[in-house]
Amino acid sequence: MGASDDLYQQVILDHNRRPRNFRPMATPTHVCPGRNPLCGDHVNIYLEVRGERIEDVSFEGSGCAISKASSSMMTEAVKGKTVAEARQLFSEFRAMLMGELDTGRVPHGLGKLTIFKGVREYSSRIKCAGLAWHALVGALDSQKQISTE
Amino acid sequence: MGASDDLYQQVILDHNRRPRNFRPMATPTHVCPGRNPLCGDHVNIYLEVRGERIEDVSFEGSGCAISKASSSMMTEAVKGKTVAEARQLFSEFRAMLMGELDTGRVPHGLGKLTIFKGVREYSSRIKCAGLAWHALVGALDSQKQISTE
Amino acid sequence: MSFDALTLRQRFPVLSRRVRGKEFVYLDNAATTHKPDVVIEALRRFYAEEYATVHRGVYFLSEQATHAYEQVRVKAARFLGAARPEEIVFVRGTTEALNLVAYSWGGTFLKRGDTVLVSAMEHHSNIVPWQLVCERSGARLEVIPMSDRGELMMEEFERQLTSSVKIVAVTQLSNALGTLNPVREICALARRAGAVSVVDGAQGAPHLAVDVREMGCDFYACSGHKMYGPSGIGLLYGRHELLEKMPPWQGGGDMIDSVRFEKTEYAAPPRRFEAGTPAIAPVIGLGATLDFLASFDRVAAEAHERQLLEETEKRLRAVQGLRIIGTARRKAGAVSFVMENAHPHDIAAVADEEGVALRAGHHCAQPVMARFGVPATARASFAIYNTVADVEALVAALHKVNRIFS
Amino acid sequence: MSFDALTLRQRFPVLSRRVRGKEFVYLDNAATTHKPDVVIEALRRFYAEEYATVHRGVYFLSEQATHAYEQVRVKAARFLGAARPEEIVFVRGTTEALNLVAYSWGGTFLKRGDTVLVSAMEHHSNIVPWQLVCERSGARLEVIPMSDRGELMMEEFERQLTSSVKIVAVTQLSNALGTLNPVREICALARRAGAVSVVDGAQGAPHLAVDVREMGCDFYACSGHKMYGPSGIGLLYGRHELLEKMPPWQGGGDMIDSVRFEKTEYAAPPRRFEAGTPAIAPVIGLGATLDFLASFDRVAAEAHERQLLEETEKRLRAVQGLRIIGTARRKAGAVSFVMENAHPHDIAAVADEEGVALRAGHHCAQPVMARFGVPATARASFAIYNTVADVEALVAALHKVNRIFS
Ligand SMILES: Cc1ncc(COP(=O)(O)O)c(C=O)c1O
Ligand SMILES: Cc1ncc(COP(=O)(O)O)c(C=O)c1O
Repeated sequence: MGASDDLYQQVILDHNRRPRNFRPMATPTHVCPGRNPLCGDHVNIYLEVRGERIEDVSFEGSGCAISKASSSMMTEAVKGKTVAEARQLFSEFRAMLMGELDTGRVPHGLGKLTIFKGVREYSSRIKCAGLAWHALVGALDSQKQISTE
Repeated sequence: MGASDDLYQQVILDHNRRPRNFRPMATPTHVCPGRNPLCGDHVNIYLEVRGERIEDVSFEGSGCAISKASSSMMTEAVKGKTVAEARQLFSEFRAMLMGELDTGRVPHGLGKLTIFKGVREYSSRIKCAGLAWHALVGALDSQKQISTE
Repeated sequence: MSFDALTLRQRFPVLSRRVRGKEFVYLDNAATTHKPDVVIEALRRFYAEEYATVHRGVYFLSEQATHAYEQVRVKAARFLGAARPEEIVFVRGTTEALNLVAYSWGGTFLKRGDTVLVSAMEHHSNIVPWQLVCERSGARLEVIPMSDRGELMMEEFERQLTSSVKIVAVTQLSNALGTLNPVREICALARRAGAVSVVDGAQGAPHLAVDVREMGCDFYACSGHKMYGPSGIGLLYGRHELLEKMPPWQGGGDMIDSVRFEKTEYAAPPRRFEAGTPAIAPVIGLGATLDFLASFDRVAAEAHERQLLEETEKRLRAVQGLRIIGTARRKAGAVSFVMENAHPHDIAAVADEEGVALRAGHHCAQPVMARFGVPATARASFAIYNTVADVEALVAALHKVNRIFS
Repeated sequence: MSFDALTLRQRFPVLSRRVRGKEFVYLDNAATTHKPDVVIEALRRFYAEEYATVHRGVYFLSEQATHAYEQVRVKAARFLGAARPEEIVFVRGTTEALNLVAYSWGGTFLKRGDTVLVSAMEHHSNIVPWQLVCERSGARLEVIPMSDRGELMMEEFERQLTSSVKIVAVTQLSNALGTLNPVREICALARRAGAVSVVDGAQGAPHLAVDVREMGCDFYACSGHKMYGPSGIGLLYGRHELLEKMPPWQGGGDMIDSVRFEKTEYAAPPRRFEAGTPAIAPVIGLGATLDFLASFDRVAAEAHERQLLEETEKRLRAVQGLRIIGTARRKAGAVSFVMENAHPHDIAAVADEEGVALRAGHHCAQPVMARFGVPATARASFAIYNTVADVEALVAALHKVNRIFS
C-alpha cells in the first residue's frame, strides 16, 4: 500500500475537510496549546471537565491532514468519557503509533482510531498524529504548553 | 637512504654533541628567543653587531639534534658576515628547506649548510632546522620573540 | 571543461536507487546534497590506507596527512577567492562558522548601544547566534525588512545603516525563498558605514562561483555537505586582519603556543580557531569535493540550474491552487510553495510515495514563514544532477496531491 | 565473545601497509586509532546508498537516516552507562565537549570568588576552556598537584575541596603519563562538596569499560576517533538534571523550538546543544564503531593491553639511558620516556625510519612537561591491535637510537 491509501484514507480526508468540534470554547476548565516546532503545526485543545467527566472538548489550530483529522477524531473519542478513560485511550493510541500495541491481537478501546495505525510507517508523521493527544494530556495535567520534540 | 643516513650525518651528530658558540652573551646588541611550540624546543640567539658586521653570535637552548646542529652551524656561518650577507644566507637556507632551491644546480653560498638538504623530506623537522635561522632574523629585526608555526 | 547533468548524475551512487518502489527523485538539495563517487572513495582510501592525525606526528603517515590536510586549506582559499590559506578556518559547518564569528568578534567588539543588522530572510543559524551575543553584550538586533516578493528593501537598509551598526549579517541566497541578495552592494555599504559584513554562504557556495574579495565581505561561511562534500565539515573565511584581532573561541589542543596554568598564549590564525583534533577525514573528503567542483564548467552548471528553476516555476504556476512563496527577480536553487487544499506536510508525504523527496516545514526560517503568513511551505531545491525528468515527476506528484485532497 | 589481538588486527586495513619500506608498527594510539573495516564500510554504504539529512525530512531516506542517527544515541547511552539517550550530546570530540560544559554550565553558574579545580596532569583541552571561562567570570583556576610518580595527591585534593569549588575537572587516564586516576573517588568527593564533576574520558573510553553512573560523574567527554571511530565525532554525557538547566551554547538550526526576532525558545536537551546540521555520517560510523566494540570481550582486551604495557615498560627499563616519565601504580594505555643522548624528536625520527610510529612532544600537556622538568617526551601508546611484535620493533628502534647518538 502507498502513502495515499495508507495515510490518507477516506475517513481521514473527511475529518480533514470537515473537522468536528473545531471551535474555540468560551469558558473551558482546561486548555493547552500544543505545537510541533519542526513543521509549525499548532493546535489548541479546550476541555470542559465536570467531576470526573469530560463534558465537552474542542480544538482550533492549523496543521496537516493527519494532525487535523487526528484532533477531530480525538475530540469525538473522548467526549463524554471520564478523565481516566481518556488517559487510557491516550496510552493505547500512543502505543499503537510507537508500534508497541498490535491492535489486531491485543484488546483495546481505540475503535476507529486504529485508522491511524499506518502512520507508524512514516516516522516523521507520528508527531502529527500524536500532537492533539499530547495536548489533551497536557491540558488534563494543567501544563502551560506542550511541544512534541 | 634512511633517516639516520640522511638526517643524522656525522657532521650533524658532531655539532649536536659539541655545539659551537653554545653560550649566553653578556652584552649582546641583539637577542631573540625562538621556539617551536609543537615540540617545546627553544633557542636564544645572541648577536653583537657593529656597524654592518656581525662581530659575534652565540646561542643557548634545548632541542633535538637537528635544531642544535643547525643552530651551531648557523653561528659558524654568519659570524663575521655583514647583516645583508646573513639575510641572504637565511633566504637561501629557507629556500633549500622548502625545496625551492636546487643546491646542485643553482649557485648559492650555503657551503656545508647543504647538509640539511635531506631535512626537506621530513616535513615535521623543517621547523627544527629553521628555528635558529628564524630567531637570527628575528634578532636582526628586533622582534621580541619568534615562534615557528 | 564541459557540463552535462546526465553524465554527472551517474557519479552519484544514491541517485540510482529506488525508493518506495519508485525511481528516486531528490529535490531536497538545499538541506543537503548527495556525494559523488570520488568523494566517497577519497574517504574510504584515507581511512583504509593513509589515516593519521595531523600537525604533531614526527612519523611518515602523519606528515603525509598533515600535508594533505593543509593542501585542502590552500584549495579552499582558492575556491573562495581568499587572499591566503590562513584566512580559512575549518569548522563543522555554516552554523559553527557563524557562531564563531558571533562569539569571537561579536563577543569582543560589541558594546551596549551597538546594533547588529540581520535580514528578514535569514536562516536561524544567522539569527540565533546574534541574539545570543546581543543578550550578552547589550547590543540591539535589527532586521532589514523585505518586500512581498521576498526582496530586501535596500533603501530601508541604507537608512538603518547608522554609525551604531557594527555588524551586517545577510545570506547570499535564501534557502526558504530562493532570493539572491545583492551581497556585493550590501558589503560595500556596510564597509563604508564602518560595519563588519558577514555573509552566510550556505546556499550561495553550492550554486554560485564565489570570490570573497570581489564580494567585499569580511566573513563568509559555508557547509561542505551542501556542496557535494562530506558531513561534518565547513569553511569560515575571515579577512586576516580581522582574524588576527579576534580572541580564540574554543580552547584546547592545537590552538595554543604555550600553556601554563598562569597564562596561555594562543597560536596565530587559523590555528587559534581550530581547537582539538579536527575532523581530519571530512577535510580530506572536502579536498576531493573541491577537485570535483573544479572538474566541470561551473558557469554552465549555474545556467543549467537556472533553466531548471525557471522550468519548474513555469510548470508549478500551472498546478491548480498552487502559490509560489518568494517571487524575487533574481532567484536560484529553490522554490517554495503552498497549495490551497493540502498542507505542505501532506504534499511532501504524497510526493514521497512517488519517490520524490521534497522538504516541508519552516526551513529553519520561521520569521520568513511569519512574514508571508504561512505556517510552512513545501520546497523543491536543485543541484547539478537534477534534470527536467525530476521536474516532471514533481509536477505529477502535485497533481496527485490535488486529486487526493480536493 | 572472545578476544584475540592478531585476529582483530586483520580488521584494520592500514595496519597491513608498509611504511618507509618497513612493516608498519603503530604506537601513537593515544593521538588517534585506526579504523576497522566495518566502520569504513558503514561510512561508504551510508554515503553511497542511504545518505540523507536528519530530523526534518518527510521523505523515506531522511526518516531512515533520522532513525539510524537516533539509534546511535541509544547505543552511545548504553556504551557509557547513561540513564537515557537524552543525556548524550553529539559533539566533534572531547575538546568541543569540554568547551560546551565550560561555556554553558561554567558561563552560567560560575561567579567571582568561585573555584575551578583541574588536575596537574590535564590535557590542554581540559585546561584552556576553564581558563577562558574563569577569565570571563572572575572565578579562580586551581590545580590539584601530583607526586613525582605522576599520581594525584588525594589528601591535598581534599584540602582544596572547599565550598568555593564549583567544578572539578579531571582526566580519567592521562595521555602524557598513562596514569589512571581514581575518578570514582574524586567524583564522590566533589559531589559531597557540592561541586560538579567533569571527567575527560578521551583516553579512558578507548581502554576501559565506562559506566558514568557507577563513576558518579556529572559530565563525561570522549572522542570517537580515539576508539576506532570516525573523525569528527565525539560524545558528551551530561546528567539530565544538569543539561536541563543549561542554556544553549551554539545557536542555529535544530536547537530551537521557535525563533522570532524578539524571542527565541530553545529545544530540550540534547537537541538544544546540537545546533546546525550535525556530522551525520560520522555519527552513523560511530554506531558501527560501538557495535564493533561490543563484538569482542572488552575485559580480555583490557588485560591484553595491560600485559603489553607491562611488557613494554620491562623492556624499556633495560634500554641504556632510558627513563620512564610517569610511574604511577595504576597505569594504562601509554608510556612516556626520555633518553639520555637523544631528544624525543630524534627518537621518533629514528623509530619512523624503522616503520615505528611514536609520538614526540608535549602531548598537549605542557604543564606535565614542566612538572617533570623535560621539554618533551617520546611516547608509545597502545590499542587492542598491538602485539608483542610491535614492542620488539620499538625496542630495536631504541637500540638504534643509542647506536646513532652515543
Ligand atoms: C586526555 C585527553 N583529553 C582531551 C583530548 C582532546 O581530544 P580531541 O582532540 O579528540 O578533542 C585528548 C586527545 O587529544 C586527550 O588525550
Ligand atoms: C541559508 C542557510 N544558512 C545556514 C545554514 C546552516 O548550515 P549547517 O546546518 O550546515 O550548519 C543553512 C542550511 O541548513 C542554510 O540554508
